[in-house]
Amino acid sequence: MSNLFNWNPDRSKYPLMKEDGSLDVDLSSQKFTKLWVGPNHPGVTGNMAVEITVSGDEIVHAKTHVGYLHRGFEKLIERRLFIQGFPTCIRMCVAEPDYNEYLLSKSIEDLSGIEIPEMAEWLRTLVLEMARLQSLLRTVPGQGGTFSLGLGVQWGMYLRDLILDRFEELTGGRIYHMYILPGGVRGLLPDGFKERLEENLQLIDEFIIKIKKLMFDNAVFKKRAIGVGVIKKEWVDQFGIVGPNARSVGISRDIRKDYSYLKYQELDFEPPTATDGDIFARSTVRYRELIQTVDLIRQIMAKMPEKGDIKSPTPNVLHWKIPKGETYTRSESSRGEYGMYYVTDGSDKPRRINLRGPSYNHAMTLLEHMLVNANISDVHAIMVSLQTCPPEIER
Amino acid sequence: MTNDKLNKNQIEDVSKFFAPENKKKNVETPDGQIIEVNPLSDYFSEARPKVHEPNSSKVVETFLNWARAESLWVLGFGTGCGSIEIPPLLTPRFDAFRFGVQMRPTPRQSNVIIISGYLAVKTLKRVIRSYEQMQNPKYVLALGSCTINGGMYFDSYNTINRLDKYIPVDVYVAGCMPRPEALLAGFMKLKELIKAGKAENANKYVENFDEYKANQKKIIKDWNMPDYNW
Amino acid sequence: MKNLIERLHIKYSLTDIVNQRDNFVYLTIRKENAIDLVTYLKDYEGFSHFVLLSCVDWIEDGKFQLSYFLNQPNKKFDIAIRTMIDRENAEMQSSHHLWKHIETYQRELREMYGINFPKNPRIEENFILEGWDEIPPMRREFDTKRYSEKTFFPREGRKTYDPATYMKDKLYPNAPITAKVNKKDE
Amino acid sequence: MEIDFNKILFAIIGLIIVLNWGLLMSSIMRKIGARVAGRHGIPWFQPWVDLVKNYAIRSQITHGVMFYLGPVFRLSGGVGLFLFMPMIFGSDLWINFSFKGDIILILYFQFFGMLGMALGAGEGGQPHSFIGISRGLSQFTAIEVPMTLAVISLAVQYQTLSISDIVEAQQGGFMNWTIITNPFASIAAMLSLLGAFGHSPFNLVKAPNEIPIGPPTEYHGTYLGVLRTNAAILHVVEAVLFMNLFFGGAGSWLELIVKSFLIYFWSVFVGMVFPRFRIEQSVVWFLKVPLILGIIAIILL
Repeated sequence: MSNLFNWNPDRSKYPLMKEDGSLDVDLSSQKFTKLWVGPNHPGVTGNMAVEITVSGDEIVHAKTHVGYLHRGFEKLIERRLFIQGFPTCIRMCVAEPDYNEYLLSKSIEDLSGIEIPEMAEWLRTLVLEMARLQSLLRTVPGQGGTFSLGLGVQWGMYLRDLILDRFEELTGGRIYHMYILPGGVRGLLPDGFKERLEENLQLIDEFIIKIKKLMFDNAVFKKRAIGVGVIKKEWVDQFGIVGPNARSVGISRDIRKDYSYLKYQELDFEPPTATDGDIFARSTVRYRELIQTVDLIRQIMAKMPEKGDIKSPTPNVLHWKIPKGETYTRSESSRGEYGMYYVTDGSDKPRRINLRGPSYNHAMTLLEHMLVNANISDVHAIMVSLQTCPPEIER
Repeated sequence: MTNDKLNKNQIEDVSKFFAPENKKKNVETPDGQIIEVNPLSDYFSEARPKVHEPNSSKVVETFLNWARAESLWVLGFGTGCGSIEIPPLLTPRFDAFRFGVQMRPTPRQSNVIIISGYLAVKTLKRVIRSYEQMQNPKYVLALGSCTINGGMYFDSYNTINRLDKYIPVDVYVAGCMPRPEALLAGFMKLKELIKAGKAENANKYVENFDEYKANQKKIIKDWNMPDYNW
Repeated sequence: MKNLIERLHIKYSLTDIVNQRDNFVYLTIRKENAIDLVTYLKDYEGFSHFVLLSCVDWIEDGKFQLSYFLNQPNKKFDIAIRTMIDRENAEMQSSHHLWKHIETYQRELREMYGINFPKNPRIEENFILEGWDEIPPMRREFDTKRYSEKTFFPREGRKTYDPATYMKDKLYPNAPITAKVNKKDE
Repeated sequence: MEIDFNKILFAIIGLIIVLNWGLLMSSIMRKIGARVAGRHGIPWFQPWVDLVKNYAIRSQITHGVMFYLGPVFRLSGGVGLFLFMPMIFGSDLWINFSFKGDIILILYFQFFGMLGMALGAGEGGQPHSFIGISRGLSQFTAIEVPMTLAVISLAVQYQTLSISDIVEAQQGGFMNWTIITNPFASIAAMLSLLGAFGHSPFNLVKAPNEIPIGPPTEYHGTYLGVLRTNAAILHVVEAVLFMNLFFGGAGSWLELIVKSFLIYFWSVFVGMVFPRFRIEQSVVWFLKVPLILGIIAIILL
């Protein structure tokens, strides 16, 4: 009886590839349809496109197209002074720009040997965690949004706006902050900031309970998410999977834990993991990460000193020359390992920077691989569950 | 304006960029005849667009303009980093639905296209296609400094500097990035323009069609589509 | 890990070793041995996570520097392998068979620097740029500002200032232009 | 045959009332949805403005003759459904062209618009359209089965094929309503109603972020205006059909408005808190739960 309703026949013959890797699909045979998901499509994450070939509802081949957001940042920063790189650099990933500022400052500090004061480290940790919080408030309910559960998105976006308000109070900017600078940060917390942030965190606590009832206890959501878009454990190294996507198959990789930076070794946390590797596992990992981030922000606010020095002295930024060298710095963004390769040549401009975004692997090779055999309805859900962010692919 | 055919040589020049299914080919019909198929001219119209004059009756036109202003359907196409401020616009804090702003997923049904920030050349091609598929009257709302003069990407090799050289722009919203309030103010300004009957840029695009096309073709090197995407 | 580096040094005759941090080493190696070393590290030393493949343009020396970043997740150790290749007819042995995502990195380098990786599938496909007919844009000799001014209709009225002279004239007309470190509270 | 001009006049007036009530109802529903999400929501007159705006689009393109006829078929399906539906029980004027055996015709008209739309949208050439069409037709077939079973069950119960007679049999207090006297058939039909209205979890025909709005992707301007006009009429008339069959009909326009609102609200309420099924999950669901209920309803009689 159960086989009667099993509508997923054996599709092991896909992908229809020839020996040299080219596609063995004859579009004129009328058995296949070519579909473009994006760039002008309400479902895709950002401005990217997936070209899929479908047979019925099954995808036989997928190809990611990027480059719609290419601005040539790496080229632009090569012709700017170190300090001029900051306004340019933060626009590389719009979802959580603070990681870009942190990496750029950290690279410059690494190469020129500047130590930053303790208070600045605490403030940087706080800002990075707040950035993660606002990003998770968008993506955790966003997974429900891919299954047309728009209610959670509406609630989440409201709370995200509150966190952005706190950012505005602290830094003056709503999306782009430019708060972290080489040598430290730009300012102390305003009066009453902690209380106001705590009020918002309490609202988020309520939201965490509500979103569990709405999404994770929902029968239809489970039906759509469990067993769909599975990442296998052996893929993690093969495809360079990092962050929550790797943690959802039980491989605990977290830069905050493994290569502890800033003040993370003084905080008490354990990166959440799951075992199944499907969409449901990834969204539960993100959900537990949301709970953990709220907890981390509370810990930071409790342990942080009230006042202190926030900026180490730096040379005049307009005539700053850094000796020849290169460095690779990394941090854990909400999508995974976020690194920057920074090369200087002794002049007043960097020779080369290269951003290593997690989506570079997730959205290209991994997505192309995962979409084969998937149902056409799940394209968007898989894309969101990998949390792809096109600007960091093409920069 | 006449429906004169476009110069076919222009299309054939760039045929190396075509996808295999769009290239000229010979096809055998079921009864054994061999016919030549040129998908670009067979499946797509090559006619030029026409100017659509407003209704001759002033009263009717005023009423219709009011309806157009109160029902702005926005194409859901996030072209740049400004698109991160579109979701807040539709959620409790800002709630643009109050002003009749709604998102539509397809260009056919939309009236407004928001160019949310910088435009890479590759995206510009898609934007032109989307813009041309929208129906008259249509409005363009350009978001961010990068659409005005290139903003902070003034020296980038892959982003355009001035949007109004490629498609006519109704309202600019300055800032990098503009806050959702500024975007709402932009919508209000657009409404004013529509109600005053000044937002006739769809016709302006048709009147200066050749000039716009020349500018577009200057930077889009692989022009593998019809000149006007019906 | 010192042990490992010494073994590698003997086996592959590294030309340069730089310790950046205690868990991060840069190794410089000749072009012919680079992929061998990467393969060895992956297969025998547990460097299973490939982080980044990047390129630096040293136009003065006429060289491209390719950097392969490998990570050993268990011992939390990183090795960056640097190798120099010629700028003229730049070509490098492809390593797409080791990790799937190297294919993408190599496609990007092909487009942005014009480095060829023979045998990499889809190497000729457009990755980011579309219909690009200039020299590859990330090469140092490509002047992006001139290209932009030539192509994209710069809007008149934009005034650009050299920040140093502008700040001197407008804000601190009396201050001398010298780089100096502001020592605090001394 | 004698033409009854009075009846035609009242049918036209009824159509106008139904159209406006349908638009108002959709506006109220969207407002309720917005309030649940914490938003203010659209102005109440937004559906009318949208309609006027759509008819006022200056340029329109076509993809062929069927592309024109698709919305026309859809509208005639909706209007046809209205014309044979008795609106107010006990009134001579508001029963339109209802006749003995009209329930068979109404089941046919439910499907008619769908087929016309399929032909029209198919000619549009947009791949998302025909994916939406194939989803829509397969889901609608799955919906029709429990719906037909429920109707057959009713026909056996009341020994009639006329909607007016079914309504008449339910008069005299809510204990006589079909929902009390034949709960299995009613529940089966109410569940299939969820699919007919196309709110989530069964909105995979239009599936906003999978296949952007499905069949009407290519429709714009006047075409879309016609489709939206039809949607407003169809929603009310389908709610009225269910009201007539299971909730004792309406004695006045006020009763009709209240009851049809509640029936429509049922589907919106479910849609608010459930994500969307995939097409095969949806078909299987319809062939499991409502079908079994419908069979039970037949067996019990």
